[in-house]
Amino acid sequence: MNYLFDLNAFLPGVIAGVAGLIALLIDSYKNDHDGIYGLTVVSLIAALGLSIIDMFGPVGEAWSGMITYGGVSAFGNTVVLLGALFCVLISREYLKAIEHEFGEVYAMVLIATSGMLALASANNLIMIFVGLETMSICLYVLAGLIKEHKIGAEAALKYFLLGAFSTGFLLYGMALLYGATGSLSIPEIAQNASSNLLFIAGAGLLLVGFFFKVSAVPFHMWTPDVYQGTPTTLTAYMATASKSATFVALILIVSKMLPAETAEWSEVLEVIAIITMILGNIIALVQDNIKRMLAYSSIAHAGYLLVGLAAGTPEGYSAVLFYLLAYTIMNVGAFGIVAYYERQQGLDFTDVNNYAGLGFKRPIMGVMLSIFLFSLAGIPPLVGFFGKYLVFAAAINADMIALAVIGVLASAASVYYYLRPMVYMYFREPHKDVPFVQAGITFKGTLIVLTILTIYFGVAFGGLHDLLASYYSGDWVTHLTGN
Amino acid sequence: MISIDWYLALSAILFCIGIVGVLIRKNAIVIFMCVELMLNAVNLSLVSFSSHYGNVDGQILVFFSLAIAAAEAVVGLAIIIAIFRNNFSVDITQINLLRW
Amino acid sequence: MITYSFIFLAVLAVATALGLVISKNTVNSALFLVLNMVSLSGVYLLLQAQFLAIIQILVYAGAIMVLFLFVIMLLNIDEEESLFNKFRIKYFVAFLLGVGIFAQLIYSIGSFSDTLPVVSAQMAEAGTVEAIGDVLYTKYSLPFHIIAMLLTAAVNGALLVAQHKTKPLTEEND
Amino acid sequence: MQLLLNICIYLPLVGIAGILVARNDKATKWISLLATSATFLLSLPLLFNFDIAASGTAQYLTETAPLIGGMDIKYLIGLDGLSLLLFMLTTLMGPIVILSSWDSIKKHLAGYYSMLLLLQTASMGVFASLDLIVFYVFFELSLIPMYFLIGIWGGKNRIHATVKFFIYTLVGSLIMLVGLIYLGYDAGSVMEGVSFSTDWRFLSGTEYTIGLVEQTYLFAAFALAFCIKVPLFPFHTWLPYAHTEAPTAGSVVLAAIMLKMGTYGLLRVCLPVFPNAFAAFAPYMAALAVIGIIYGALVAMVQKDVKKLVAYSSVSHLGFVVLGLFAVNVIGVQGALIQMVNHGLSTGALFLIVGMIYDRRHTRMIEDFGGIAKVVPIFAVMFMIATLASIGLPGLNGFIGEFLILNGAFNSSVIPQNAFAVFAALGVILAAVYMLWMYQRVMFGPLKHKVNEKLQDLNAREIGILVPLIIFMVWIGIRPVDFTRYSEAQVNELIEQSQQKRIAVQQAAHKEELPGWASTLYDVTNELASKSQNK
Repeated sequence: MNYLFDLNAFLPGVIAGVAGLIALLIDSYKNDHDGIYGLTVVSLIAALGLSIIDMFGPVGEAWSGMITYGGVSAFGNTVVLLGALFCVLISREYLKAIEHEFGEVYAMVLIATSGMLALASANNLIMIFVGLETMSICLYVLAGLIKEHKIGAEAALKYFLLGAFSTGFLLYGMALLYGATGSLSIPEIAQNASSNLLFIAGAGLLLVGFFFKVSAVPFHMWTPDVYQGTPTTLTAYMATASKSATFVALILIVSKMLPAETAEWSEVLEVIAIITMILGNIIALVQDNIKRMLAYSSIAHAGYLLVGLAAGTPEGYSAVLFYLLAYTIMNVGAFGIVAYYERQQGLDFTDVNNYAGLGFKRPIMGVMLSIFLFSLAGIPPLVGFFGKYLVFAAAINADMIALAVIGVLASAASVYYYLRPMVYMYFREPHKDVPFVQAGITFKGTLIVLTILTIYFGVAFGGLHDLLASYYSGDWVTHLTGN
Repeated sequence: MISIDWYLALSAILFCIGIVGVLIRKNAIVIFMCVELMLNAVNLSLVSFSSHYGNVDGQILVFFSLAIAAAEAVVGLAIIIAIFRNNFSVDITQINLLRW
Repeated sequence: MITYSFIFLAVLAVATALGLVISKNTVNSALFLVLNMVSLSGVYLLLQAQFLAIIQILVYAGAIMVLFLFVIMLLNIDEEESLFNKFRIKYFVAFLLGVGIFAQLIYSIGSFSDTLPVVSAQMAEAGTVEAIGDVLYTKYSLPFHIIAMLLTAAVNGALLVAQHKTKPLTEEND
Repeated sequence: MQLLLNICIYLPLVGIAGILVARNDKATKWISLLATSATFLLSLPLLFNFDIAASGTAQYLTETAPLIGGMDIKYLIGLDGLSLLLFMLTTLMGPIVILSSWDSIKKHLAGYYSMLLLLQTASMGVFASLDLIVFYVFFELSLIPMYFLIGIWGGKNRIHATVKFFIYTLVGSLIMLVGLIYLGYDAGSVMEGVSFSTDWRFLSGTEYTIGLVEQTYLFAAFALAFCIKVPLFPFHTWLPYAHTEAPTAGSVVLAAIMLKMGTYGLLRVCLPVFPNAFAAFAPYMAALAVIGIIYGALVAMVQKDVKKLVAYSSVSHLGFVVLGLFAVNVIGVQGALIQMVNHGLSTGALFLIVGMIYDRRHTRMIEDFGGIAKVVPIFAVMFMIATLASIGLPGLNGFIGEFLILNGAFNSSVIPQNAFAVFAALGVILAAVYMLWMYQRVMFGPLKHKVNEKLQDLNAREIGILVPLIIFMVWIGIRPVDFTRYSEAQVNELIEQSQQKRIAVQQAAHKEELPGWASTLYDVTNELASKSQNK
């Protein structure tokens, strides 16, 4: 075992974790928020830079087969770190405004990020379990940050109870897989996989656990409540980084560990994808609270992501990866602007009625929110469109035309609720004169960068797509469809 | 000699009792304890598989699951205390501010 | 001998689990859970997993459950007026889910039985503290480190959530 | 020249950047006028340099390498006989719509003009793109500015109108997207070296054919999107709302350019790529078109609001275009092409005129006017010419288009009944009835309302807007060949190719292998194939 090599292979995660511990240490001796914030940003940028470099580097296993580095894992790490970095950048001002800026928050974000990185690089069920729980436990804390308000405490409790409940299923799934194959390492499980019931039940329970975490219907009940009760910028973190990490792990599991010979996994995913898309989009139609609306929209997006997974082709997997990046960029942006408006008015400002006339009052913010929402709705030439395009193209090429048609129709329905905030912002007169605070330079700058990325990847998607596709070329064998 | 199936069956029974408990009880602490029961049941499965194969990996997972259960308990009980401060109750049927 | 011990422990475990679910008094529930864990620890011993049997008692029964009891006492919620959820439909769903999952699990596990002995010969060494420690610090060192970090974070996070008052904010605003 | 085409398409975006930098209402107007006029002037060389002899092939091509590895999706733009005139129409309408809103828009000017400019770019992109994915991107992009134009600067029911417009068209085009992806993979399976292709030149060529059953599904997916956009009869319900609520410039762009995207799409994609399905569905589509013609005319007749009347007349006129396309012969398609331009000019002019009178009186009800011809003589003349052009009076542009279309429909081998053409001709008469009746009620008779006595006649700006349109109306009416020659070779080739493809697919298909419903389709196209072979 070569420690230097191992350390290097998981360096982004190590940086994030160590920075998190140092942040805790600083916080317990000195209430130095500037220092902690600076440390967080610097360490996330360093980790991000490293994982971007890894994306182009070699692929392999490290830490005695615990994790893989390079390729899909490196891309997953990049997406997670992008989400984390942008959320931290917009969090400071917002948390200060709602008077909940604690040093621990940054430490929690860093440690959760480290868990996510472990999850996205996992090559062993133990790493999946440990990474997932590190992430979840830190997120429970963040969900309960506004514990003085009923809404915050309730969000934390719901998230916690359902999360712990789903952990039970996940762990039982792992136990049964272990029983069926005698190993916890993903490649070894794939080798020893058989279609006996123990294996199928284990894989099924594992998938249920994952469906809980990515909030796929019918395991989505916690999502809207938790998203609403969590401070908005941290909701963005929860919705993007944690979902990306979980989905990358899900891709690793589905693509590497579940051979098509054992059961019709593709059909299971297809069914879940269909009900997730339909239900997520339909319930979102009636939401008046913009955070709940975004929560249901994130459920629907989980459905689109599952479409790519259900396609089960290399194309589908790379499409899901691209979609994760797209989703992260536009969702952090949308939540960021919701946070901006909320910051002005207080916590109950997330009702869509309050957005009346704001588009012209704060023109730049209004335009940016429109761009993010159009992108979420999948209107070209924004990044969301190409994410959806790739996912549905993968499904069509895998002969799942019905799935693609349902997905497309569901996303047509989604346009209605994405248009609603814009209808209020631009087409209605403002209720009352509300004084507006100027947003800080970091906050504004972050959102502008996100807007530019939304447009940039919508137009110049080719290089990234080719890189992602290259992860699945060569001797890559896909198990899911058995071809 | 009892076969390994019996250990697994015991584990399955405990797991299902845990599930039913989570679904029907309304005291958040009891629900949480039922979750712990579920985790314990899983641990039993893991240990019996581990013994069956003579392979230590399963026990390692149990070890991690214990550590995580401890971390979860700390955070979970803190959350329960926070909700009690707000509601003066840990009855989840009274926690209904947030609805779809 | 092993058979009788197993039957005794299994009956005890199931009975305490049921007790946990249907007991009206929260403290009793917690104590039932403690007893359940102790009986599982006995089962671990039957399976030659000595190390786990010990930390099951130390960590679970000794630490986690004490924390539970502490919180129950602190919040003074030992008695519940009505025990269960009012929603009848939920009972039905719970019952169906429970039976369904149970049947599925038993069915899956039933197919597993084979000629191997319950406890393989290697287990005599594999279950010791030494054997576990050996892999824990080599093969599994990465998750072990992460777990250590997580425990630190969890303690701090719990403080953050359970603190009664918010901490004073930094004064400087921009 | 390729560069010039790209500059034309993206110059309005530069204008938007200028507006954002200037942050000044007056500068905003001038910048947008400058941007659109420059676009128009720069597009003129494209017209003059167009090689008419070679109009069958796309010119001024810009072709990049595939954007995605292994997939033939590329930025491919150029102009050919089918798109040249519509592209020119778009650039011409640019400065006109900017000028038409010069005084009437008073709030949020920067946003308004940015949206108009964005719309300009999107429309030019739709007509110039030869890769279907790029086409789709521009097609969808055009929705966003129109959504805001109607929603922010529209009338009372604007929110309902704009959301309805957006969702209707989006649902159609999303279904088209599924078809498009399927088509791309199907083409990729034939093409060498790539797994996916949406290059129009390949798709429309004779070496690529699609089986009968797939053609039917794909045609349905594409035609639905385009028919909603046109809008063909049962899908037209969004149009009157959108037209009535939109600001003048919005209505003009909607009528003159955006509706053309639908008919253009039918011509560009459906005809050459799915020739069998196109021919097989032709009678049904023609029937819908004729129903649309009559229905639009009848509903227009009872309208009290001039703008709504013009909106319904659009439904009627676009029925003609669709009828011409589904005649699937050179005359019909040529007529449809020229009629697209005509409708853009005359209906655009009518919406401008309605906007001008609305600016003065803030009402568009017919009953609020009457006898104003004496008060505003120049206005009356302009209005008269536009009305007559819209009716299809010989000597003006409308006549040429309708004549060619009806001629094509009579001689069509795919539309069996001449009744279609007869009923369509009835639509021409009805058009004369409702338009002239409206004109008479607005302009002639006693001056009923005192307010109208003080109406201002058109000012120089307004005359300047209308005169170019009127010049073109007359020019097309007198010398249509100056315009139709641009597309002649291309249309000939297109019809020829699609016929060849139709026969090839027909011969390759085996009736026994088709599902039940498709075997009737087989019979129909078989009959058509033998007919066209005999000719």
